[in-house]
Amino acid sequence: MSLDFQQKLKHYRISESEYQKICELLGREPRSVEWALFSALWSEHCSYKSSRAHLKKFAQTINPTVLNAAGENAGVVDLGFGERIAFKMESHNHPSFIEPYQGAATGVGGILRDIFTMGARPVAIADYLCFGETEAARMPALMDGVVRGISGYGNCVGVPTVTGQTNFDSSYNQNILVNAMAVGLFRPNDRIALSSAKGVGNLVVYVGAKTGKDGVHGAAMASESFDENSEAKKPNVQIGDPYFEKLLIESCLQVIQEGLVVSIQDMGAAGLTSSSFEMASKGQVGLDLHLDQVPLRDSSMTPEEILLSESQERMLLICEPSKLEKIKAHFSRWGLDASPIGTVQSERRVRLYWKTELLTELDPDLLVENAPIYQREFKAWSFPRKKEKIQKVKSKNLPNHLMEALESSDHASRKPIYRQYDQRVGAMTAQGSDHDLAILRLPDSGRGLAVAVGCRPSLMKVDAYLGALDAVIYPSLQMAVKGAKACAVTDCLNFGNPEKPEIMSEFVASVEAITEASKILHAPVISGNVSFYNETKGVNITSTPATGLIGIRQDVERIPSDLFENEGDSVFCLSFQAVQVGLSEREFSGQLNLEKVAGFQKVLMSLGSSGLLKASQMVGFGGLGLALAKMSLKGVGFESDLSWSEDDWSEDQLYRALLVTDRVQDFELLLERELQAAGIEEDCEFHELGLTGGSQLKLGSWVQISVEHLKSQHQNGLKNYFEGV
Amino acid sequence: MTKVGVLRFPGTNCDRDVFSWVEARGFEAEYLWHLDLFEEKKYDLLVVPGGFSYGDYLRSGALAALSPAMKSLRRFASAGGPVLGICNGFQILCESHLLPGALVKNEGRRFVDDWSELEVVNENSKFGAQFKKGQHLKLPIAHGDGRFYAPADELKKIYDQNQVWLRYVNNHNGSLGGIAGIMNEKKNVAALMPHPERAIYPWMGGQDGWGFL
Amino acid sequence: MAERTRIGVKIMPREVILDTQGRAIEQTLKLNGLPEASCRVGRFVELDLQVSSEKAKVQAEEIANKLLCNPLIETFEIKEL
Amino acid sequence: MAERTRIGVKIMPREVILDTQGRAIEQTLKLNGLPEASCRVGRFVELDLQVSSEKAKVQAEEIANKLLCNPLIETFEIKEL
Ligand SMILES: Nc1ncnc2c1ncn2[C@@H]1O[C@H](COP(=O)(O)OP(=O)(O)O)[C@@H](O)[C@H]1O
Ligand SMILES: [Mg+2]
Repeated sequence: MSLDFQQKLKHYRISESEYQKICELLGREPRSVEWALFSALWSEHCSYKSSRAHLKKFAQTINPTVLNAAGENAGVVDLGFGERIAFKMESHNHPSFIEPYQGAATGVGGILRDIFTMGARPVAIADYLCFGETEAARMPALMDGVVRGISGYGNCVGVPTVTGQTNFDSSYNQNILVNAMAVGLFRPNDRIALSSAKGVGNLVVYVGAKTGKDGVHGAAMASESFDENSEAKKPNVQIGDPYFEKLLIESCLQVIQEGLVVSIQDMGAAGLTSSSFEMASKGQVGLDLHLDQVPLRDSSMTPEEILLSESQERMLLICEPSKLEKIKAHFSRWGLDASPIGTVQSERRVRLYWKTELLTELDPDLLVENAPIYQREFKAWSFPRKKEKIQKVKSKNLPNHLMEALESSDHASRKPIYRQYDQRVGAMTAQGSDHDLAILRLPDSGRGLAVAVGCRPSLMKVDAYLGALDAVIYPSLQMAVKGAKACAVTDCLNFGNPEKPEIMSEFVASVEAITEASKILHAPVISGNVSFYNETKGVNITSTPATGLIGIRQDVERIPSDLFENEGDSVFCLSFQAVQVGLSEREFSGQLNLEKVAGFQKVLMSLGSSGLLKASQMVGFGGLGLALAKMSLKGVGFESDLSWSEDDWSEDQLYRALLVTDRVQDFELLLERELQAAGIEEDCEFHELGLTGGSQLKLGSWVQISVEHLKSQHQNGLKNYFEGV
Repeated sequence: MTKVGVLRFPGTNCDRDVFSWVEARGFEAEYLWHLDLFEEKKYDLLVVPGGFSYGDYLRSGALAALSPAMKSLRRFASAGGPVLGICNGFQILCESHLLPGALVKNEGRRFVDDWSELEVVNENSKFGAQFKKGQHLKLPIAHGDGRFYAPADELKKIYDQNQVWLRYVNNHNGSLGGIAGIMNEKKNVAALMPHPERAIYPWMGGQDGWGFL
Repeated sequence: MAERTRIGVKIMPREVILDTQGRAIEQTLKLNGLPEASCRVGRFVELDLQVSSEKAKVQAEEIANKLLCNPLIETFEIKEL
Repeated sequence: MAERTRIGVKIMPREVILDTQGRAIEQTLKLNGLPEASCRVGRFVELDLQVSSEKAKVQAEEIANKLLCNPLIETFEIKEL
């Protein structure tokens, strides 16, 4: 084969075997823009070619509350009372590493479009971030840029960022993770819009920002590992305009809710190419598209560039010709143009025209349905796999351990981050990021909508299967202690190079684990996203299957606090004994019995909604002592005279809840009854730890630290990183 | 029934929240679109809500200040009609010269979202009339350009004429005198950076905002 | 042929106003061995007007006065590019 | 006497990059019957450096590269004032 040819394959990131397959499908060699079309739609990013075979497992979790999951931009879950939620999470890892501000901003913009394109009004954003060690090269600038990007976009577009998670680990030093979740609400009479093109003779209409050269080849780039040349890929940076997005949200929701559109799809990765071919393929129709009628920012653009541009804030919709004028009027009221660029055809072909020339004519299924599926090599999971310690804090002496932990990047206050996010626009926020659990008040039923993200990378390092179970279970328990029930799950599977069997094995294990956990909790996986090739110079990230959960609480009254509120309340610890992980000799043992975990969740849920709890918290890694320290941060201290060892206060267990009450008898009665009902009395341990009060944290003879001291330590850990130029 | 006009610019994002608040207070609410002049006599009160009008490009509020609806609002205000500006609305009213001074980037150069404690410096009979001088209130703030500035002579006038409405107890953004809200000379136009509409029910974390309308 | 003039409008914060961005840059410069440097950050707007040079300056002046510059806190300068 | 040089750094969005501010300003010009202009918005940084003109330009170049300008999306020009 000629050098030219090899270069062409490389340029379009098409493998030789894929090239063979293309020739077979077409019955000839690809020509002109077809190269670009296959490159984009067969990229990992668009085709899910390494993961599709496994993601089918999620379908097992689906139950009747899910309205339409398969193939749409996001799944929709029915919460009753006419209230339905669309939500999804997506990664923008590579763009954020190249240009953190714009990368993170356009990540938020993209995931919002997935939600409002369905007709749901976006009501919340959550961000799941993994940074490298704070001292790693470029890291402070990346952290700062990412947070400002999310803040800049989310705040302006008027959707509150209500929760998130921020991790720090050396495995992300050269490949940070920026995942954003958007949650959209359909109120009782709202319509759900779909994305399949329908109705021969209907118009294909382009709305939103003009097309520029931004992000050409972005989808293919996102499907590659990083190397030294990534710096050279700079011109791919896409610029987001949250102001334009806001105009799009309002105008799109208007035309959808007035029933003016047949279907609608955002232009995301691979821009016009993927939206048009996917709409045609799903609707089993053809499209005639006139590329010369696409509104351009730069008149020198070639058809190929127009097809691949990832300019932000653009949508494609299908409408009946008679509705066009009305649609145009709506958009123009918001200062936006709506331009017809094609028509729906009965013959299942997408024909791309440039002026009068027919550039290509393809069956959309060739690109969409016939994209390659790879069975990457993997091994069935057997565990336990690794023996890694979860904690990074080195000090053995308990007071030092606490102080060190509180200002460490793992535990220091995230307020310098979330203080930059508008958490209350929309006036639905009952609890935002300054709470353990975000809760919005649904305007029609008055119920609480809980939003949480999950996945603890430190646990993923110990065992990928367990870590992925935990990615669903832990947030569901965080909901439970506040009286909310997890209802549905989305995921964003961030992994390294799938061509490496170790990575693929962790991926497969994670998908299975998320499936199992979702089934047992009756919280279906309704949408998701895969980000492979998070590998830089041969180093893979810790596999990170981030999750997003929504849950329901019957009301937004008497939600247990996160912190000690009053003097003299009793503090209890309820621990689920099955698995122990972490510090000291115990390290990692046992398996999770999922039935019993589900029982544990039920018990916590009844306690959390009983009105008996003043405060509650799931104990994270770092031990009980640290969790109690965190609960004192409002100013009310705690005292325990248990004769526990230092290890007892600092060792880790997987699932433990701190429960605070001033009605001890009622509480104990309820607890006993619930444990029995769930059949897990034998699996839980229950301790009364002590009483709240005073201005100090006192743990036996080991610790006596003023709460003020704990507070300043906790507040300052990350502060400096978010004050730069 | 009291009729309240809620201005809407492209990029305004607290319009719906304010609208719900107005209705919850038992008033009639109506949106006023930035491109349209309106008949100001039809309204008893106008609110310019928060958000990022015109993306807050150039300077916060600068582009909105030039929109047609603001011409009608100006007529309404000069006839003594009560106008309340919130957050971006405050910026727009300053850029329109209906209020003195300007709002520039926060001292920390970051957007700040938090709860803030405020002190009532001078009472206002049109908005939150029940709040007494010296009273403390708790309201959410969420802004990037909230640092109040006015040249020395203008600032003196603002104080001399009792135009300072609210003050931050902890001046988080570097505003001159910690100013969080001001009024015009006639006291019929008033604006504040914090968001009363986000603190009107106990479940929101506080309800001090309820009485601002 | 249509005339075309490019005008640059430089808008700087007034001296009395604390220029937070400028100050932050100064601090960074200080950390990098330039303790004496001082810095102010403003805006630069390029206008492309389809009129003669003479008219363009008048128009740009109008745009700057009405929109680009807030005289309370900023000053501006106009220049043909 | 200490030397002193004033340098201006003009930072503009790259041509191919969407200038979101410029787009919004153009719309307002149109709506308000102001002269129609196409518009790009950048930043202008004035540096006051305590060195000779020659050295100042080198320093400013470095400051612009490292701190003021994001080369992915912006270009800059340096000029003595
Ligand atoms: N990136 C982020 N964006 C928004 N909120 C965040 C982010 N990271 C953390 N938070 C908020 O900070 C709170 C505390 O963070 P978390 O990691 O759960 O620490 P802790 O173990 O102390 O509870 C979370 O409940 C969340 O709401
Ligand atoms: Mg937490």
